[in-house]
Amino acid sequence: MSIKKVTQHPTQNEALIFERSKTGRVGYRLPKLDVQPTSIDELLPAELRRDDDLNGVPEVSEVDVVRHITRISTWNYSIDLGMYPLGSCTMKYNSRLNEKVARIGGFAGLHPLAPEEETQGALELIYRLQEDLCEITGLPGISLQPAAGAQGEMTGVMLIRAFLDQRDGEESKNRRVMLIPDSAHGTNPASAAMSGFTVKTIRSTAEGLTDMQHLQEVCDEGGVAGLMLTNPNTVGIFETNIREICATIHAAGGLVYMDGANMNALVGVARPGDMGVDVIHLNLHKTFSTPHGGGGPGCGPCLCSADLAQFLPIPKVEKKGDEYTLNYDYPGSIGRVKAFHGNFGMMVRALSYIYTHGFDGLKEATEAAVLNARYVSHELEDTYDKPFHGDCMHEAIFSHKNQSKKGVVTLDIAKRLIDYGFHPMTVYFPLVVEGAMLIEPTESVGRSDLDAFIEAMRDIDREAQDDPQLVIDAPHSTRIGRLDEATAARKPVLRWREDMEILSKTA
Amino acid sequence: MSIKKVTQHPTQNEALIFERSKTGRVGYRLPKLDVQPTSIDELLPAELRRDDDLNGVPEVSEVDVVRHITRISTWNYSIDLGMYPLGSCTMKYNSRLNEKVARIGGFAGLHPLAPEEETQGALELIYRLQEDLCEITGLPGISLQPAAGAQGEMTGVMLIRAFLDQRDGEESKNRRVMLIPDSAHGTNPASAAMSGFTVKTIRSTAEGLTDMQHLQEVCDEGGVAGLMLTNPNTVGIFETNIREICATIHAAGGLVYMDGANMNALVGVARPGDMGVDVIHLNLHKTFSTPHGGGGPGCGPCLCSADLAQFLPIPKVEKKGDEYTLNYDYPGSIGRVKAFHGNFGMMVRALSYIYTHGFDGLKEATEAAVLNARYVSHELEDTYDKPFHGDCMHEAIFSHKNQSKKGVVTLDIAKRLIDYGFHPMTVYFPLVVEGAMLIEPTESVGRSDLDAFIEAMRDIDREAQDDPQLVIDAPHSTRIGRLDEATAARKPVLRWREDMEILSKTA
Amino acid sequence: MRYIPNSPEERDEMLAVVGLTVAKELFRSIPEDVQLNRALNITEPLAESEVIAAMEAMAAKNIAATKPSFLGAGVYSHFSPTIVDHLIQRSEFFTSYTPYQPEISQGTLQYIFEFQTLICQLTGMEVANASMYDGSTAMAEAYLMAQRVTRRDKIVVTTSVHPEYREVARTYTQHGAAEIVSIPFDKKTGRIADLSALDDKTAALVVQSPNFFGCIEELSTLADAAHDVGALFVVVVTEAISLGLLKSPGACGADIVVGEGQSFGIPMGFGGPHVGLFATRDKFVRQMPGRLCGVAYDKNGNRGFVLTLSTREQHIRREKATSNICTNQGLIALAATIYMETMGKKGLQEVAMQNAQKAAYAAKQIAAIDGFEIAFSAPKFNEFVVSSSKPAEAVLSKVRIENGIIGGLTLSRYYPDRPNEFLVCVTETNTKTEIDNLVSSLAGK
Amino acid sequence: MRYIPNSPEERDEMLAVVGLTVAKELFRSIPEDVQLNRALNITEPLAESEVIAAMEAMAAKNIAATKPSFLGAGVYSHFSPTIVDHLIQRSEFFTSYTPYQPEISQGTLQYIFEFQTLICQLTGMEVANASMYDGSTAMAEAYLMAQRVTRRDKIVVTTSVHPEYREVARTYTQHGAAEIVSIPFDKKTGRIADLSALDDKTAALVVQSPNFFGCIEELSTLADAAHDVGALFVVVVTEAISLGLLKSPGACGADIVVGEGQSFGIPMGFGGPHVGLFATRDKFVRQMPGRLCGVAYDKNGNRGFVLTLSTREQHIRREKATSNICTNQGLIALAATIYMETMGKKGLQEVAMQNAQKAAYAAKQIAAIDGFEIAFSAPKFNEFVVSSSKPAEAVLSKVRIENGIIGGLTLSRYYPDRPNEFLVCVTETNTKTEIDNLVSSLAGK
Ligand SMILES: Cc1ncc(COP(=O)(O)O)c(C=O)c1O
Ligand SMILES: Cc1ncc(COP(=O)(O)O)c(C=O)c1O
Repeated sequence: MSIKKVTQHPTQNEALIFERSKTGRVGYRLPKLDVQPTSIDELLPAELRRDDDLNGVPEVSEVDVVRHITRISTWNYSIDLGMYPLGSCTMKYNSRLNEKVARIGGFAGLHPLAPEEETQGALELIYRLQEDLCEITGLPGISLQPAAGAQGEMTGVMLIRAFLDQRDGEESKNRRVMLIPDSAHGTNPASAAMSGFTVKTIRSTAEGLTDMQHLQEVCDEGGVAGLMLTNPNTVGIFETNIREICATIHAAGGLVYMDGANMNALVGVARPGDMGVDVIHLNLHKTFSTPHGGGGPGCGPCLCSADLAQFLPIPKVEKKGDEYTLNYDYPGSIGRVKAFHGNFGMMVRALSYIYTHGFDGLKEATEAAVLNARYVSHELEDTYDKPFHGDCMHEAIFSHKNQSKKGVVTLDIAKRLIDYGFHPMTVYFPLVVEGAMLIEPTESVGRSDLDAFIEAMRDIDREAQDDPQLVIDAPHSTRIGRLDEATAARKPVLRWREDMEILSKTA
Repeated sequence: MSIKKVTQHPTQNEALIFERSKTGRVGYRLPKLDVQPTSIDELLPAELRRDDDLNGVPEVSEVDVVRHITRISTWNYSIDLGMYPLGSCTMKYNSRLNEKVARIGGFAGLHPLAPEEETQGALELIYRLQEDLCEITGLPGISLQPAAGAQGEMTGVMLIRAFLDQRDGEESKNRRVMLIPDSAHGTNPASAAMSGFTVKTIRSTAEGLTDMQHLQEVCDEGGVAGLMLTNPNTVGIFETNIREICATIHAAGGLVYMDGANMNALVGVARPGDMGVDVIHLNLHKTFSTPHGGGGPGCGPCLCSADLAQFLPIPKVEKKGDEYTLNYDYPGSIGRVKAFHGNFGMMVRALSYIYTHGFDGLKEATEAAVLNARYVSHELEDTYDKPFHGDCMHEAIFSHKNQSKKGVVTLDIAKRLIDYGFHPMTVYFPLVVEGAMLIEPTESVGRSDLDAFIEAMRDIDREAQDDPQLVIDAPHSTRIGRLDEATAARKPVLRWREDMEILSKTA
Repeated sequence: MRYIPNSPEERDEMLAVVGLTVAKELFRSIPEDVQLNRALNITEPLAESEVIAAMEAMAAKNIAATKPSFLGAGVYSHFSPTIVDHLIQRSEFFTSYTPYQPEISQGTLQYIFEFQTLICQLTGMEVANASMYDGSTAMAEAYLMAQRVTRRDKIVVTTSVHPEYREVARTYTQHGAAEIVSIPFDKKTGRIADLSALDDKTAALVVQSPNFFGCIEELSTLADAAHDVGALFVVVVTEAISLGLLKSPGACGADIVVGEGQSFGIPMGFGGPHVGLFATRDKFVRQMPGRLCGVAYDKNGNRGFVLTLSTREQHIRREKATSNICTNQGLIALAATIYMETMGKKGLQEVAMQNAQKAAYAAKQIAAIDGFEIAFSAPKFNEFVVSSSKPAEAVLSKVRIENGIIGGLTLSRYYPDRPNEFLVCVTETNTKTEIDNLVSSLAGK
Repeated sequence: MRYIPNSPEERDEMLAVVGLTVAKELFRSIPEDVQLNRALNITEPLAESEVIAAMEAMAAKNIAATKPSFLGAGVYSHFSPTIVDHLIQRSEFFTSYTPYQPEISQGTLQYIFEFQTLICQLTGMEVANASMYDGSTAMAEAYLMAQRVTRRDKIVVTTSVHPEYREVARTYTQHGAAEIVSIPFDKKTGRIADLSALDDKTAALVVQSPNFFGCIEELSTLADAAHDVGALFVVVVTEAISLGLLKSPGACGADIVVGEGQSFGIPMGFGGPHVGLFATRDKFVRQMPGRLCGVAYDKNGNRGFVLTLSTREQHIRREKATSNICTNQGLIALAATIYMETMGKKGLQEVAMQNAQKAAYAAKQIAAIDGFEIAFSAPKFNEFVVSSSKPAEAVLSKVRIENGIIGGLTLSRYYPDRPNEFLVCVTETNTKTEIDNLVSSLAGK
């Protein structure tokens, strides 16, 4: 059936709010001012006051806003609509229960600077979550302050720096090298750099593992402050030599930082603390299911060994008898990394997740997540090139090698998946695999949806072989086609202005 | 651009939950039973227990339910997506504030049979709403018990019956005729019949008004218990002769029932009580913005003159000093029409609506609603046949006369509107206009959306003239085409069964 | 007004387009003397925060909502999974109308179809409608339908059917031909005792099970008795959770099952909105009240759903319709659907079992207190009547005021001849601690 | 586990497909000796109702949340229209990822673009990013950016900038080349007094306005001073509502504006998640941290939005990126966007004015009490410091314990040399009654 297209569909053509604005519309009502007003000049001299009448700020009614936001929402894909197999992102179900409890008045309406004795419940919650995360990772020190994974990394790397500075004194300045595998996430080197380290890259083997020989060579070059290792690594494989890796780094005088973004493969099954890891960050917005929210917020707890705990950010939440307190008395602390107590709302959700699962549930989730990935890896291996043959953990990796001969590359496959009703996998990450497709189903997908995904991937391969242009031109079913990102970056338009083109270049 | 269709899109093909079910999936967890269990046979003899293991009831996880319901939700149009100009239905903005206050624990968690002294707030709310609605309609008696408009009608008609029975005693049985205009909503005659009346139909004039002469004639035939009149009537025109109409009926010994479904044209501007009306129902789910919810729930308060108040359903909510009480002591009452206190949650929302508007806001809303309809009526009169030339109030009526020559009828126009992103208007109602299109924009649409709607209607007319088949085959943009309703009614399949065809006849 | 998406200027422009200058002129077809020429005497418009404050102040006066409670009697406190209320708040559902345009209402239509199916499965019936206002009106409609089906007018109903349901049914039928005959229950067992009122004029035998006193009726026997005289057997269910454990009315021979679906995850909400259930046999479908959703196909053979068999309904049949119902309880039916689907087979079974177990435990504990006994001998589900040596009113007041527990419902509210009895309901939401507290309060400890 | 949409049987089947028999085998690449061979010592799985009960029990211990409060200091109590929280709960928003696939993320991208625009309009700047973690980290990033832009390393910051912000900035910069010089405020006016620290090594002058004491700085003068030495002028805004009334930092000459957007309808939430704002001049855009959303067109000329200029970011530039930030505060930016759009031009002006008016009223009343005075003479917005003749700690404790009011923040928490002072914040949510109660409590009445 060919569709008789209509161009003025309001939902498909919802403009920017600024373009909807009409002078004189209002969307709010405040209570009447109930105090004796002070004259405006007495309140504030004219030169301190705005004189632009908030030019450009929209004037719309409440209904306008509701329709505007609802309409544009329909242009998004979401976990609630289906499988969202972004590798490394752990797009699992965001429980409504967690959303509900995070909104309880006693949490949502609490000021962070209220007296400790009147915020005991919030401190207790933080404390309980700390305890549970320490047990889960096998590491005794913790700070929930970091707002996301990258900040957790920075915190962790700074702990290493503080430890080395204390241990080695002046000598420490000769240890400024942070080792990072070529497969690492970009935040790793960026965080290392923010903490004053230079980065040396460690190669991966053909099996997708850390190259032990290269690691040893680089360690032998000296100056090694530590290693930042993701485990399972970013190709989804567990670093079987993890104990040896840690031993090598420790022998070289460095410490081991583990990027815990992939903890969804391990919770309840193995603990970084038992592997010899010194520091780790978690992404509560991955493993512990707090919603990604279209980009954030997250929460990136940093956990560490007992030796490093004294350097954690202050204040620390501790329990003294029956009371929960904020302890600022850690003179060796690297300092605060975020105002107040971190992204507390995410902590409420994560604890609710842990309470709901218990140990059995957490382990079951890990098993289900790994099984789902293994299943995809197995079912697609005849169709797509699989760069590594080791057991994959929670994510499966493929490349476009079998399709690129026909001119169909990873990006095309990803876009064509959209037509099949799926969110694409992570593409072109990690960099070590050319045309990488990293598929992380998570535990929140059932077999029937997985099978549909597998079938779609096989169909796309068939299309790539038989009618490559169809795939290259995808997506065909979205409101908007592929966007010209190069021009967007060359001539950036980063805000609305009155003279902007509306809706389309030709309109 | 022609779309390369993909058939397995999960969101577009979401199956019935029964088809998704897999033995052993669970979506719930209850707390462990915390009391000493009684043996099952002691609890309940086997012959009283189910022995079908709830065969067929689905087994799914929470995630399955969330995805299932979210996916099918995307197949619905809604007020939040745009103009929903269903005539007679008053699809206005359903404020989120009202939703929020209706969910306050002290309302949502309250048992209706709890002691009066512990439910004072709920009774107060009912009382306050009663007072406001009486003031708005100019009628002093009220019951909020009816669950919807039709039940309000039945209640009102029964009040008339009770009044006549009391006034006329045995003679009352000679008054069993309820007069109803040919333009009336179907619930009017149905409700009259449920109260033991026979219906006589009153004709409308070419101006779309009650035919005064016919009314008089029928009254002269005798036996008239009353008249059920919608005002503004269902063609959207105010019955200018309302006082004369009431006088005629009163002179004939009958009472006047006003169907208040169209009160959105009158609130704050004119009051039925001031027009001579004896009884009225309101639809809180129209005029007072409680959500239609895909079919309900509603709330259909019945209001009446002082003479009729003694017959209202019991219990009545009254104020005695500072206390609110339930008064059952009305021996003449027609009785209860619904268990407990009616659809209380809708009352909370309606009062919140009134509080938010105040008098100024209510009047502003009425004016805006009427202006929007008048504007549509004016802007489309050159394109579509307008059967009546009087000022329209809150809704505009047209017929398909200008398009049907080309074979394009009202239903086609309605379906084609869907492609333009609008919900169709009410079609083929009222019956007095052939191919009626009844358009009620409500106050919740701004001029820009109205203009887009008007443009769409004009485009459709152009299409009807130039390419009628395009319109006849509409909609072209939905997941599913026009459905074969005749076969559906001839061979009704009203529930899922295991052997049902899945998703498509050919699948 | 923040809900109106037009500025005063835009409205002036639109007025000009239609040839007017001021808004008042819009109403010139309304005779001056019936126009309101003053402000309404209602509150000033309130800000959002003020509305919330006013509502919260009223809600706070409903102190019953904060107490442990053993009230049932047609409205039950059950836990509702969080997803229920979240999903029904998708505006695609709650801000849409009755699905008269199926192409853009398949979301609504599909859940109605699932609701109908689930109600059939649980009640053991063949066809269920898209909802009625509530259990009481569903029962009233069952009376009328039984009259239509049998062309008889005598309705035999037991006094152990919810008293408010019977009041509503009386209101609905008062101007028709129905003759309602009430039959008593057995004072010992709490069940129906005497069926001698059944005869060949009887349109329906109407019973509730579990009945108002919590007693489970012997439905199969009653069905036979009704069928023997050619009457329909109508079963009323006020506690839908019981369907997870009890033999279904359909399996016992019911011809019509009506009930209240509030137990399926719907807030008690001071009595509404709840959702009426109505199910029957295929052969009676054309006599049913209410909307029905059925399968339909488009011309490409795609399966969809439509409202169907609407020739029964008021908008087609007007005064000859099977009912006057139009707006029903759609969104509440959605909530109930999500509840049933989330609980699923296992959950519906387990929650029913927990209710029965907890009630049995409570009954045993209360029976062990001096001066209290359990009134009827029939098996029960989650409600039972307690007989006290003292007036129930006084007993419950004391428990409420001194111990902050709402211990149940005095039967005398509906049965003035039973002053010393009260109805206790125990659900999965009542913890053992709450039950034990009730017991010790009753024991005066 | 109810969140896992596979039954045990399905999982067994899948295991078989991949050639395994038990789940443990999935983990055979993990050496046995690092596998956990015991249960974790965490709570048993709880039912939904039990989780709610546990959370509510903890929340109930946060009694501060129930009291009238005059706390500000970077986190403000403002009313948030109901639609804000309802709309961000559409799962299309909260369950989606960073919009890396623009074709199915236009909803997210469009609101980011609107957010960026609104922040530009309010701050008076040319370009704003898609959000930072919070105000404190935004300020830290501004230090780093100023160093990059100017290739200088000295940061001059006043001690009237939020102390926690300065702590965070210190942490961020401790291992870089930055030299941070703190300059004092004038004890009389509360404003910056002495700019002698500015010199040709200075990368940035960093001030907060209204500053931590609520005093509004003379931004234009400060901008000139910074620019005179070739430094960037960085303005920190912790109370975003002030932008509705105060001359924008951009209009005063700021080069970078950072701040906290929590005031735009975000719950206080014990300090987070909130949303960091970051805006600057077009010419510096390639030195900015954080994500940026820009206009792009498809091949048919349809306008859409994409994340752009990502060569600044870690996923492309790795250790040379402008920041390590990846996950930001997207959903909170949406909430702030909805807030700003709902309030609109008029609402943002009115709410700002109400804050200023109420604070002025409160300050006047407090100043009239014996033993209390307002500490600084500079004009203020909605916060001010009160000097008491007694220790602030004791004064506030008394008010809190005896009158149930949280009267403000003791300055000694951050400024130990100011034991008798406290910071009072008054917003539109504080009613006159609350203010009057605070006043009479302070007066000891
Ligand atoms: C492996 C890895 N490390 C670190 C991060 C950074 O975490 P965040 O985005 O929370 O800052 C990510 C997130 O995408 C990741 O996948
Ligand atoms: C004119 C008119 N009267 C009565 C009704 C019946 O109201 P309800 O659907 O609430 O029963 C309607 C509703 O559609 C109507 O439009």
